[in-house]
Amino acid sequence: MMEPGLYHLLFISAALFFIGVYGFLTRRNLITMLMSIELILNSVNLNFIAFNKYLWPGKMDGLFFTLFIIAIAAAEAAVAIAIIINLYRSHQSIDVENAEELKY
Amino acid sequence: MNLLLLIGAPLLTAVAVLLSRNREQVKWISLAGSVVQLAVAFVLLFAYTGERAAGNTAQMLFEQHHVLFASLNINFHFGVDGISVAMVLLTSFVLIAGVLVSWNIEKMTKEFYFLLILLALGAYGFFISLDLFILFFFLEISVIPKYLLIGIWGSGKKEYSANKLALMLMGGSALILVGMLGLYFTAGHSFDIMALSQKNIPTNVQYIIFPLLFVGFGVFTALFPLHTWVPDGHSSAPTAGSMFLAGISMKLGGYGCLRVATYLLPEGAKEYAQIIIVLSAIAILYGAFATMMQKDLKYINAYSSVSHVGFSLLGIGMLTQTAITGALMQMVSHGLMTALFFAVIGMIYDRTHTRMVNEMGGLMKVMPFITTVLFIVGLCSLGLPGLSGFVAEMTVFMGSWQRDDLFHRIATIAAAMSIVVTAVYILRAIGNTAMGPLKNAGYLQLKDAAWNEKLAAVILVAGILAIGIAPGWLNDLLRPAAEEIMNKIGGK
Amino acid sequence: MITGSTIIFYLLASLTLTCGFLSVTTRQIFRAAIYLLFSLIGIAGLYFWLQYEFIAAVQVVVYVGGIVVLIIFSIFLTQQAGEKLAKQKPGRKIFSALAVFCGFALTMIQVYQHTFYETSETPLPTTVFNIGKKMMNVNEEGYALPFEVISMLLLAAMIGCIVIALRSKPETK
Amino acid sequence: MPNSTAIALIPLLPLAGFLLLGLAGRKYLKNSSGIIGTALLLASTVLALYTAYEYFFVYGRVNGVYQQFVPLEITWLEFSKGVSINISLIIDPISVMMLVVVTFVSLMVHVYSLGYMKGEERFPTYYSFLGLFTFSMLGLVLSGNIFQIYIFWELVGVSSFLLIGYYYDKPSAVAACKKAFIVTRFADLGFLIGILILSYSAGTLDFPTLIQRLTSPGSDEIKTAVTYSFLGISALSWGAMLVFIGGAGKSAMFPLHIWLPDAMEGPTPVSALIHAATMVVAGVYLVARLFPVFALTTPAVLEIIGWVGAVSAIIAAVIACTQTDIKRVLAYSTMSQIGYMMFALGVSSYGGGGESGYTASLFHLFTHAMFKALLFLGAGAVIHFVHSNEMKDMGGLRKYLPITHITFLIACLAIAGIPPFAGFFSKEAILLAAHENNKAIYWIALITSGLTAFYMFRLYFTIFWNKPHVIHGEKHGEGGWAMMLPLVLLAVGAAAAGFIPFGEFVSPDGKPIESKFHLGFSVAPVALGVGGIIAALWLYKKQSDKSTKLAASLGRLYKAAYHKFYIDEIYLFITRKVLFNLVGRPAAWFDRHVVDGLVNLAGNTTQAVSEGIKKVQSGKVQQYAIYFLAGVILLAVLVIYGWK
Amino acid sequence: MNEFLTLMKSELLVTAIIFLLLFIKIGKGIKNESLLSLVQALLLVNFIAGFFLNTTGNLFGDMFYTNPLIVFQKNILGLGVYLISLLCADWLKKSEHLPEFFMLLLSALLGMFLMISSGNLLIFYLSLELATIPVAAMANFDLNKKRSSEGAMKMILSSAFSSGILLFGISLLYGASGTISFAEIPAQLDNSPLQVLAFVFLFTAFAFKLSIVPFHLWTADVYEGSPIAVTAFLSVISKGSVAFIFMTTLYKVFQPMQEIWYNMLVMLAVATMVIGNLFALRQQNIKRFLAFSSIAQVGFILVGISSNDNMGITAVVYFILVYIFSNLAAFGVAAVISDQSGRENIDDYRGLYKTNPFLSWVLALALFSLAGIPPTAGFFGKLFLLTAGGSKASYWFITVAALNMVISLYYYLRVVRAVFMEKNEHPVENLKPGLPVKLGLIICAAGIVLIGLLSWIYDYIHSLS
Repeated sequence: MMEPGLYHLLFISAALFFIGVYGFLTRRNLITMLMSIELILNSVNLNFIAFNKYLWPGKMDGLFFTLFIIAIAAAEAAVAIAIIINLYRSHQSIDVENAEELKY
Repeated sequence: MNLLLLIGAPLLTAVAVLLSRNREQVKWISLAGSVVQLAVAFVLLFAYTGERAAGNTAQMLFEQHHVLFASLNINFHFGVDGISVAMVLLTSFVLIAGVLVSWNIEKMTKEFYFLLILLALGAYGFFISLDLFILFFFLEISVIPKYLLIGIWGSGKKEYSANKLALMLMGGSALILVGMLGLYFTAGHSFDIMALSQKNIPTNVQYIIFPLLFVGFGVFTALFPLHTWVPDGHSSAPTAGSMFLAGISMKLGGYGCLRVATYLLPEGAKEYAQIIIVLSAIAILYGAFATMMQKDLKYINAYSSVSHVGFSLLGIGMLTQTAITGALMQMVSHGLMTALFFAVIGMIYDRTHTRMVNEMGGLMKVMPFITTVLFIVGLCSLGLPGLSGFVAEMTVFMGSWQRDDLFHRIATIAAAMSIVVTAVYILRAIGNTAMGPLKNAGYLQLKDAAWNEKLAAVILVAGILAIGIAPGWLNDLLRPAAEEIMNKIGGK
Repeated sequence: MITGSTIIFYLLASLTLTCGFLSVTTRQIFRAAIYLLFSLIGIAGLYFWLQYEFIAAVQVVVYVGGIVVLIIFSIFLTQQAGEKLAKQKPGRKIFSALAVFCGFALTMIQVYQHTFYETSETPLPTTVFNIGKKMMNVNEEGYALPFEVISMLLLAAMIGCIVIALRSKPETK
Repeated sequence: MPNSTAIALIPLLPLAGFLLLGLAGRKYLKNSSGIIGTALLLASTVLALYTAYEYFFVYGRVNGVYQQFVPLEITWLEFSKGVSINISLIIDPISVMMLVVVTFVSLMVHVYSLGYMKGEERFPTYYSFLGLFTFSMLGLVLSGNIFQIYIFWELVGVSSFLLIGYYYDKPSAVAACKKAFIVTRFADLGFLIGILILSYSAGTLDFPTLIQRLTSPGSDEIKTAVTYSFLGISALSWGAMLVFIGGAGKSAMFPLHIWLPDAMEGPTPVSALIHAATMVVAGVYLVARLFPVFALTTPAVLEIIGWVGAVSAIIAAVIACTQTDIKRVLAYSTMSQIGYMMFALGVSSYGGGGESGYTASLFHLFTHAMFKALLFLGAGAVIHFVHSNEMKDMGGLRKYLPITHITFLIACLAIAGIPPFAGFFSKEAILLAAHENNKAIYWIALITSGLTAFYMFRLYFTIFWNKPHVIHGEKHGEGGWAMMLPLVLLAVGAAAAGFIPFGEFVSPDGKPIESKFHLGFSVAPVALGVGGIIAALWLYKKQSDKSTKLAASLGRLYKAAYHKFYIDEIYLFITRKVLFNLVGRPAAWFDRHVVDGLVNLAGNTTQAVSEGIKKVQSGKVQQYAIYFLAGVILLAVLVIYGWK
Repeated sequence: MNEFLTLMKSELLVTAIIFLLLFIKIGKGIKNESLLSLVQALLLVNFIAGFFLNTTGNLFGDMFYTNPLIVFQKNILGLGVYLISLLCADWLKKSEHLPEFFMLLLSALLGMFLMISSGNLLIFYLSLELATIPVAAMANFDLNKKRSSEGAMKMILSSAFSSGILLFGISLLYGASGTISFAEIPAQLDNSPLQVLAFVFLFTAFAFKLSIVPFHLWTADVYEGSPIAVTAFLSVISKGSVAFIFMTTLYKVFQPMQEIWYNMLVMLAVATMVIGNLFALRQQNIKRFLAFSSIAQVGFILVGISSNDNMGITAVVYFILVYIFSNLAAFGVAAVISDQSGRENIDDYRGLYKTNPFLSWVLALALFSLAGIPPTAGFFGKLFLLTAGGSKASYWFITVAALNMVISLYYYLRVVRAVFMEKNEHPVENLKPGLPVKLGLIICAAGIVLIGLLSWIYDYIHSLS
């Protein structure tokens, strides 16, 4: 085993990113899709922190980026959940496959 | 002579039409406006000939520059040579006749006249523009009024025809646009025709741009095989619409083929001349043969237009001064003739409510005036001396014959053969409608032309005769301009 | 040479990835939320491991304390806690997996082929003081503007949520 | 010097008549239009006679040679330097002679129509058309420019069309006028291309220059023209040949003659004017006008002309023997006589003593105008009387129509070539010329002359003798003075015109030629003529079945001749079956289904594609994301690996 | 401080309005009509204020950058919002959440302003989200309609997904270049594969926002589901703002990669025009129809962007100015009809001219302008885009674009045909839009007719760029 470093973190982050993407693509429940989004955002955060730590420690660009992403994630999640709940009220379902009235 | 008058007069008329209150006002304002435009056109003619007589040898007269988009070097650049003057005159003739024959339009009269005048505005602007961008602007202006005229006031499968027309014409202008931009960038950011004509555009670029421009304008002027909007469009359009369509719009294309494509890209023209000749010879003969089989009067004239306009393109493709003069004459002549033909067809249709040749017969008995005009226009179409068609076609033939290799000879002979086929279908049409026993006793009640129709017909017939009997003035107008073009191209 | 730090790293990494993976594959929605929680905690752990304590703290507070709770609430709200999640069509799964794999491979190849620029900057300690100072700075390298922007965003999001979630009378239509 | 105003007025007066009557006739001049038209033409005729007198006897001959004058020339349309259509008046022996013929016959017809067409509804229109025709014909003969001649050529064509279709509600008349126009138009196509070739070679359109350039053997024009050839025939020969085709069409030469018999659907005076005396000889005039070119530069074409004339002459004569419609008999006879004129030109040559054919041809043109117009007008009187064109409705009319009878007989004798009537002299001259130059044609001509006598007297006897006439309804006379006066005047012409010393005035180069006259030579044709008359007398004087028996014994030949050798059917086949069905219909079909189909196909394809790809927009947000991701990956791969 | 006020005047004004509304909402609240008039007045003030005190400068280090061109772009957007407030007045009056609606709308506008002015990736990302999340909430404002929620859901999820990819790209770029400042990035670009990959990720976020094929799929669904005012905002203002920043980013930040993005632009432009047109052909719902047509329009904008010079900037800004008038006029008419008769299908528009000539003419004018028919301004807009795109002299590219104009004409004419030519037994009754709506429509119509002919506008933009 190697000494953990930048590439390891990048691997984890990329893996997590694509796990999130996979979840987003395959999950039928809207809330679980939202959860996948959170995974995606977290992977990005990890990337930023890793780069900040290993490559560009002179400034804190990555760190701040991460900080703001976390805030945005919260806002986004809030709005998304509000919408999902509203959708649930009218559809009585939060299965994404059922929300396909708008098409073609 | 301020050329802006030619734009201002129709513009004012159009605005006045929009502001008028009732049908009568609309009609009289339109008529007055078109009379004014006719007057302006004549003033232009006399001013032009006067200048020329006074020894002004500039290629373009009455030039005007107004900066429009300075940063793109787009200007209102207007100016006329003999060709423009002739075309402007043609437009004003057709406009006034169109206004007159539409006198009894009941549906949405105001809109109808507004569009009609807008169409004329586009044509005037197109013919006097010396800036490609402005030229294109006016060309496009004239497309949508046609669409609406056909779609709203037309008959038969009007929506289909209107769509086809609009799309094909826009397709043509799309090609023009590309060609135009190509010119703009190769010649150092200029749309000015006069400036472009001074530039040396590399031959390989000409080879690319010329077909774009020529085919683009060719669509407007029914270049085979892109002519199929013509029969449908003409047959569905209301009378005045068909008159404008065939009388003016198709001329826009011919004018563009010459003034833009051929003049600016002589090497391209030489390269593709043979193809143009083949296509136009096909159009001439094929159009004539296809006409022979038509039963609807409007289709007859539509296909015959394809055939006749072929002469214009043939003349251009021949690239001799005489042939080009002939091509231009053919444009003017065909404009008047076909407008008149459609006017007559409209008059007949208004009365008999059919356009089918075999359902009519013996109309000479009930409407002598209309049938007389039908005879005149038919004879003009088949090239009877004394009428304009003859002069134009003969000039084309004489010009074409100056190319003395076998290819051009055969093309000329093929084109000349159409005069026989033309005789066949024209006589068939006239024979079956005007002559023969009266097919329908009900026709006995029909009235002959009303004053407005008579006036319209007389105006157009006057134009046809003016060219047919004394072609010299038109020749003097067009020939020097054609010579300028040939000087640029080089050759005979 | 295996140090404790390395072991911790790998433990955290495997926790994060495993939980993340389980979170997107389990068919029990509540479990999914819990797996997500652990995955996020794993990431927080990695931040700790990287000595970015402030971020780690924020991560725990906002994500674990905020978002995951929000999600769990919404799961309850939509009354699906006990049910198994509907199965996805296999075709969709295969395509997604394929696309995801390609994307992953592509990214990793690019990352590993890239030689990152070795910096010689002196690291700026990520103390709360430094962070706070920068956050409030309006000049060069200050983050006051983003801070304001995010506040507007949060305000807007709040308004939006209120309007949507508190719809007055659900008319039956 | 010629008086250009007077000469210009000759065609312009009828034109004025046309315009006046055409525009105002219907409403305001309903009854006086005939008088106005006739008066104008009378003035025209007087001017023409005056011009002829002045030309032939006062100023025309200089040093014993008749000169060519161009008193008026206006540039009408300039094509390029030196090549322009000039509207000009040319004065030389043939044009002056034609002026006289045209105005005189036209005047006769105008007068005659006053009686014949009386009470017609479109009386003013009729006179205006006559005016138009006369104008065009006069313009044609005065043309000093080959394109001018083409212009008037077309105009006479259209006036002929209008007059044939005068009874426009009769389907047969409509068909006939269309046919006449189209067939001649076809020939005109040849003429037009011929003009293009000749004018291109000569570099001018003016006759005098054109002829001068194309006949001087060493000229540049000839040299260049000769180098161009197509299918092994020189451009000039093609040009001359094509010009002749134009003439052949107008003059109803075989095989372009089919329109002429049908043209008889027009009013009879019109047939007399247009389809007997004037327009149909335009082809002869044209060849005569360009005679130096034919004779000096393209003798081969001239020989073809000769043969076409001869063949037309005999074929027409044979057909004429079998027809039962009197106007058709006369029409074929016209064709046959024009064939005479044509081959007379064909056997002639320019200078060197061989030019007698030329003179003879024009002489015959002159006399033929007289007697053929007379025949038609006489036939008109007969038709007017019995209201039918068919021979079977006639017979024994000599009692009822005495003046017509006598004048008709004179005309028949003239055309049969019985001395001392006009036809004898001109025909003798033609036969003599043929005898001198081409024996084969001579024999054909001789046989034709016998046939001519036979069918003319067949006509004569059937109309005026044969069975006694039964009068249906009220009895009316021969028609007033208006109809009789032209008959008498023309009869005088037909009887006396032969004594004019034609060779004095008309020859290819303007120098008078001596009229040769051999008494011995005349024996054969006159004998044949008399034989023909006797045969007709025997067969048709009394009502009998001899003629039917004879016809039966001739079998196929008779049938073929009766059906005009099926030439019409061949034409019908070519036009209907080949042109309409094999060219026109496919062209129309092709246009609607292939060309237009392609355009529609483009539209439909777009629609279909649009319909086909709608599934992409499935409404499923995850699917969208897959496309998104796939798009990103593809783009990245393309950018990283594709465009490096 | 003075500099701060002048440079950020648009942003500050908008923020002030937002807070004003917030206080009104928290306080007693006033009647919708008067509130609406107030907002309209304030927006007008905001628009007019945009013409004064335009200077160039940086704030907050290099995070905020502005210059006259950027101010002009902001003005265009401000004008668009003002027009929306006029055109949708009838619908807004009836809304229960009028203040909230405007607060969200203006937050989004604020986000766009900041986005256009952004000087580094962080502020860009934040303002992008600020411009997106409130709009997603607004999309759900037809609270009782299923479609509205569905649209909002699709929007928020898709945009979250897209911002995930964007962020991943930014993070890689950050790693590979070490900076997030727009000013510093170009120097660090060496076109290494990782940077290119990061750029592609970044690019697709723009593509998503601009609805470039194949990242466009959310567009139509969201447009159709949302209230018409939101659709109008999305299709005009939102697109316009992204187009501006997209162009700036490409020209300024990624100039070293221009070969790469030129190729991408060409390919995507063609795909976007073709697919947008093909989908628009068959649409029945007017909003969906306009959605696809706006996708096709974006294709043309890309043609202009591909030129990579001043001419391109001018053409794009000019086109968006024209586009705002044209598209808003179309949406305005659709809003009136949908609001007062509840009809949104093109077939319902048949015979409209008989009953509503004014609306019909405005609609026709708008559609002609969208199709690029003279004398409307759309003609000039399209033509300048193609001219800009033509400067690279790639004939086939321009030909494809020009031919796509023809296809687009087909479906625009379809609506015109329905309105003017076809017969309908139950046409839309005679509608009486309110005064603000009429005013809005007239402004739009005047804009459509005049902008093209008033050539100094173009020259003015050119002088700015």
